[in-house]
Amino acid sequence: MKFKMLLALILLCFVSAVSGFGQSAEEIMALPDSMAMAPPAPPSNVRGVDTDNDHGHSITLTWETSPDDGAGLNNVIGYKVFRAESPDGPFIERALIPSGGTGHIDVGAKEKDANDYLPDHVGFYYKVRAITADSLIYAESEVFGPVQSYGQWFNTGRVPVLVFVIFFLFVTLFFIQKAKGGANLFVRRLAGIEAVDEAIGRATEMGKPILYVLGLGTAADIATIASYTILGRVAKKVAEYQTGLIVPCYDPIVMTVAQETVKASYMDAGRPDAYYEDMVYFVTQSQFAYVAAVNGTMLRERPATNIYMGKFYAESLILAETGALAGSIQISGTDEIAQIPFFVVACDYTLIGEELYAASAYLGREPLLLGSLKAQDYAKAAAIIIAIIGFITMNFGIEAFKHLFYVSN
Amino acid sequence: MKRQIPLLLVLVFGIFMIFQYFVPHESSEWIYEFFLDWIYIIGIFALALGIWSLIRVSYDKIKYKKPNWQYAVITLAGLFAMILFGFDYGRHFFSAEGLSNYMFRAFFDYILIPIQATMFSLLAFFIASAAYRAFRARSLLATLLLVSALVVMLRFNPYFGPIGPYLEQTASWLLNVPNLAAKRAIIIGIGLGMVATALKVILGIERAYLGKD
Amino acid sequence: MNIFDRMMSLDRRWVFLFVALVCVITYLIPFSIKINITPEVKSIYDHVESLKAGDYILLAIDYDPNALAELHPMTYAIAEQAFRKELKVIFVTLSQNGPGMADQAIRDISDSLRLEKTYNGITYPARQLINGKDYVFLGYKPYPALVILGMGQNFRLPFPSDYYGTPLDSIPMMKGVLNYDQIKCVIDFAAGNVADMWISYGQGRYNFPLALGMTGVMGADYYPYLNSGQVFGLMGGLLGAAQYESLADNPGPAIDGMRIQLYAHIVIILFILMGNIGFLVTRRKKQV
Amino acid sequence: MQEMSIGTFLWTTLGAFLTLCIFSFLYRDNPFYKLAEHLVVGVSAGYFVIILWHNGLQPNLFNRLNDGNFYLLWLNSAAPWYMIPALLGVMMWTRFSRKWSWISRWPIAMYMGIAAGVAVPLEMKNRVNLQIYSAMTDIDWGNFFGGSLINSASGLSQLIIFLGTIAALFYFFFSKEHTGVFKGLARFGIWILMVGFGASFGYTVMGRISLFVQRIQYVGDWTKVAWSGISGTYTLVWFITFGIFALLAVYEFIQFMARRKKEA
Repeated sequence: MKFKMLLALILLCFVSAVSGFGQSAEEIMALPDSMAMAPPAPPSNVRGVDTDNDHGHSITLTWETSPDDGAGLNNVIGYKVFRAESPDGPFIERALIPSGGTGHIDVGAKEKDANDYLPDHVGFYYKVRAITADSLIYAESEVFGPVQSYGQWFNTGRVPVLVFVIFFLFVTLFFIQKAKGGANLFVRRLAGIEAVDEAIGRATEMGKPILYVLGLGTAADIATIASYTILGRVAKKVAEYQTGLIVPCYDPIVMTVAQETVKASYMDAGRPDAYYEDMVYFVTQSQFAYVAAVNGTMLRERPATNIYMGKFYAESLILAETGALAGSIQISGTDEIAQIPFFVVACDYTLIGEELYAASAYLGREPLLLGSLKAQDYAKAAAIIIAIIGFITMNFGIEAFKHLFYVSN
Repeated sequence: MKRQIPLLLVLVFGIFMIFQYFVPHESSEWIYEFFLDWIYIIGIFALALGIWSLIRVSYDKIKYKKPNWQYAVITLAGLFAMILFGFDYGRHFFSAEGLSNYMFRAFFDYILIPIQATMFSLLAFFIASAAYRAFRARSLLATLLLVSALVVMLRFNPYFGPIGPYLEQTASWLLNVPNLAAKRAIIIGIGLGMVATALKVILGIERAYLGKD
Repeated sequence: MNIFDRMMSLDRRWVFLFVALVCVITYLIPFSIKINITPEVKSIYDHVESLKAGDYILLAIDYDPNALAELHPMTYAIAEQAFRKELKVIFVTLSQNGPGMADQAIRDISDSLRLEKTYNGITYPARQLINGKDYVFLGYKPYPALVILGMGQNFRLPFPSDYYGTPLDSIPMMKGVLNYDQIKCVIDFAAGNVADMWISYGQGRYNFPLALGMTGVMGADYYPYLNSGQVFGLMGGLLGAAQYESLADNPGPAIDGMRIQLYAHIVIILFILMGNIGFLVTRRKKQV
Repeated sequence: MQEMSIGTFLWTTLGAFLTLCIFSFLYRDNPFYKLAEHLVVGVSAGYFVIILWHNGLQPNLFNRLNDGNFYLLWLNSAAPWYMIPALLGVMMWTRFSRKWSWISRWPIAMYMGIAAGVAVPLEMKNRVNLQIYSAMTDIDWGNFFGGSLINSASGLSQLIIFLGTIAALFYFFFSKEHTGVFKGLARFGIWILMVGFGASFGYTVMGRISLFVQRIQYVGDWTKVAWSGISGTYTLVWFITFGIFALLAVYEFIQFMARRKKEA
């Protein structure tokens, strides 16, 4: 509706502009030659097909520009696309393309009651009009049609993604099988992760609690899922050493899951009696109110160690600096790239990016988790090899290899 | 029963959603949107658990006169006041008119906004103290970090005379070249780590979140 | 504890205090600072400066309140300079919330012109801006690409009348002004992809001198157009705006903002240097 | 200066006061910070309850199950299948009971399954496929040195981006000890990472400073209004506010002296 009104408005403006010229002969005299113009040649070869790899309700149009677009009379400023349900009309305007354009994807709504609903499996007719600055002077192409839209059951544009996912799944399963078979999978040491153990020991010596912050992610964020596993390991050690644990939460589901995780760890450590639910508590779902509360906790409880794992945004530095002020050892890990520099600067140890995802396998040393870590490494090797081959072929002028990895949408 | 059914649910829903991504058809989209709505609605129901936790922790503080218990009263007062205003003192439970309640808006504008904006602005100080504390030329790596940050911070400083423009160019080079390379490598690594973790969840290898018993 | 140890382990509250003091003081006491001028900003200033009284320029206010802090100072500085030089200015906006921005700018600048002021040593008399004689504001139309193309044919096609409803034909300063051919340069203040359209449909098709003022984040992406000569000047963010204010000798909010930033940065850098001097000296002592 | 009603002025006074309360945290933890902190936690939690009720549950659930008469007669409604998520939501509440709390794992498991399933192809595409694709650059050999070493668009810079990306990826290998050639590559990788982090840190400083400047403005504007009214309407309010801060200063000074004595 709005769209139509806008069009009407523009049309009105154009018409009134032209009629306005009648008032003053001088103005018309002053007009450049191109204004008293001949109509341009029409665009040609209009074609339409169903748009590929989509949910339907869309038709892709192509045409060849008018010879007077950018050459010849040089008076075409754009193209209007019209659609009708029969070759004789009535045609409704669907789009306005600036000059030089040779195509348009006519996307309609999929809801029946929407204004621009474009039904599937219905034949449509299209024509394209070359417009000039003067709305009365234009040229229309021949009508093309009928053409129908429909939805696809497989998005071929996403094949590279599917190949990557299947390759990755295969490698993961392979290494998990290998790990189950008892193969010894080597993994180098990571300072940030080994610090977790030290930090828990230190907390025990000092008789102070450990503060574990899961970040601002929801339970659906993969970084938060990785963080649960680390929390599980930390909680188990904490239960063994009988140190305190404080877990303030930002998201209620994350709180629920964290409670389950910590409780399970205390049971694993054989100390279910030491677990109480309010170790893991909800604060509020507002970023800086949450930060205010965690900051206060840091300065009042003076935890020996602060662990930040998960998704963090602007608050990363506020938390880490307050923690440093409170004299705590700080270990952090996030996949939020913009925040990694702040953690690197302000914390004692930082797990950079994917090290966060590797940490759970490290801490547990469970063969299954180590197996998937191996898979991650092999996928990385594959990525490096592909990038290098692609880079070399590109610089020898071969674009085909790179195009194999093109994801269309 | 207590663990098998959840693991099965994770597997089924996970596999389904992976394949859903490759099916553009309308019906697949419909299911996708419906599921996202589920997640959203489950999340809202869970907020009750969160609020209950907040109330219980505050109430315990008051009851057992733990340190700073007086402040827990303020938390509870703020919580209940806001809920009361938001329902327009009970007059508008099922219409959004409560959102335009005078007190609700005033609390939002003059309590929430100033405090949150101020918390955010503490970063101006913390970024300074973090830089002072941590940017020391302890090792080669620390020096690289320090020098790169200094150059970028000096990029618009007018007191360097003729080398000023070079400083600015170097800063933009640092931002556009090494910074881009670092980010790209981290993004690829994180991507693989995320996919690996998600697959572990779907395959039931990573199950810490389900608890025990 | 000697002085170097002290330099290394200062209580961070001193850092906080100094940052706060410097910010508050530089905020409260206005003084001008020297700003490094880059050639891409200077060329805009020089271009405007080289025009004669009565020449026409077109200012496109293509931003909304989100980008106001960065782009308003540019608009103010350039429009003030243009009006002081008695150029005739055509304002247009291709951003939906642009009319409010342009309207505010025009009102503020007319107020400022009522005073006699001295810029770069030249004293300009007070003057009263007259709508239709000194400037015209065309208003807003959707479809920026088509509006830009249409204005290349004739301003009257997309804008038969100006923002206030006066037909363009009855506006004195628009007499004989048909399209970009009569305009000495176009300066686009953009916070979105409208800049691309000015480059490809405007400059690309009608070949007029085009300069851009953009937000800091976008600025970097447009340097290739500068190298290729498609735009003759480029201002990015608060820094670009401050450069222009400094060139025009008309300190305003951009220089104010830069002043605070600059001194806060200097304080932080001094603290970093102090920490490092302390660190290096104490380490050397230990080694001895 | 715009005119302010006395009501707005009082509210703004509260806002300015709370702003200063939060800033007092920079000195140290104190009753004023605690006040603001606990207040904002409660108010924001309440705010989310209301927002999620009115803007979440209402449109996404209640209105869909509403058949026009009464909210519970959902069978005639437009989307009766929305009872499923409602039921799952209620299952979350079994956590209030010790005995039945295991039921809450079902909705959680679905939640995680959906989240993980969505993430696998999406993250693969956005972070892996697209990034590898754009890493395969065609180097601008004609402009290799680009006039200067610090030209971001030169071929050399493009080459450094590519090599830097590869080297930084090498740094992240977990299953190989950093030795030999590998050590060299990983070493170059961590240099790139550190230079990148430094640049990114330095770049952010500017934006953070302006956040503080905005707060100065907020308090500054309030002070101007208060000052202009000092001889008029707002005298009392102004003096009360001033008095509070004077008392705070005195209190802090006494505390400070007391601590000094103790330490001595």
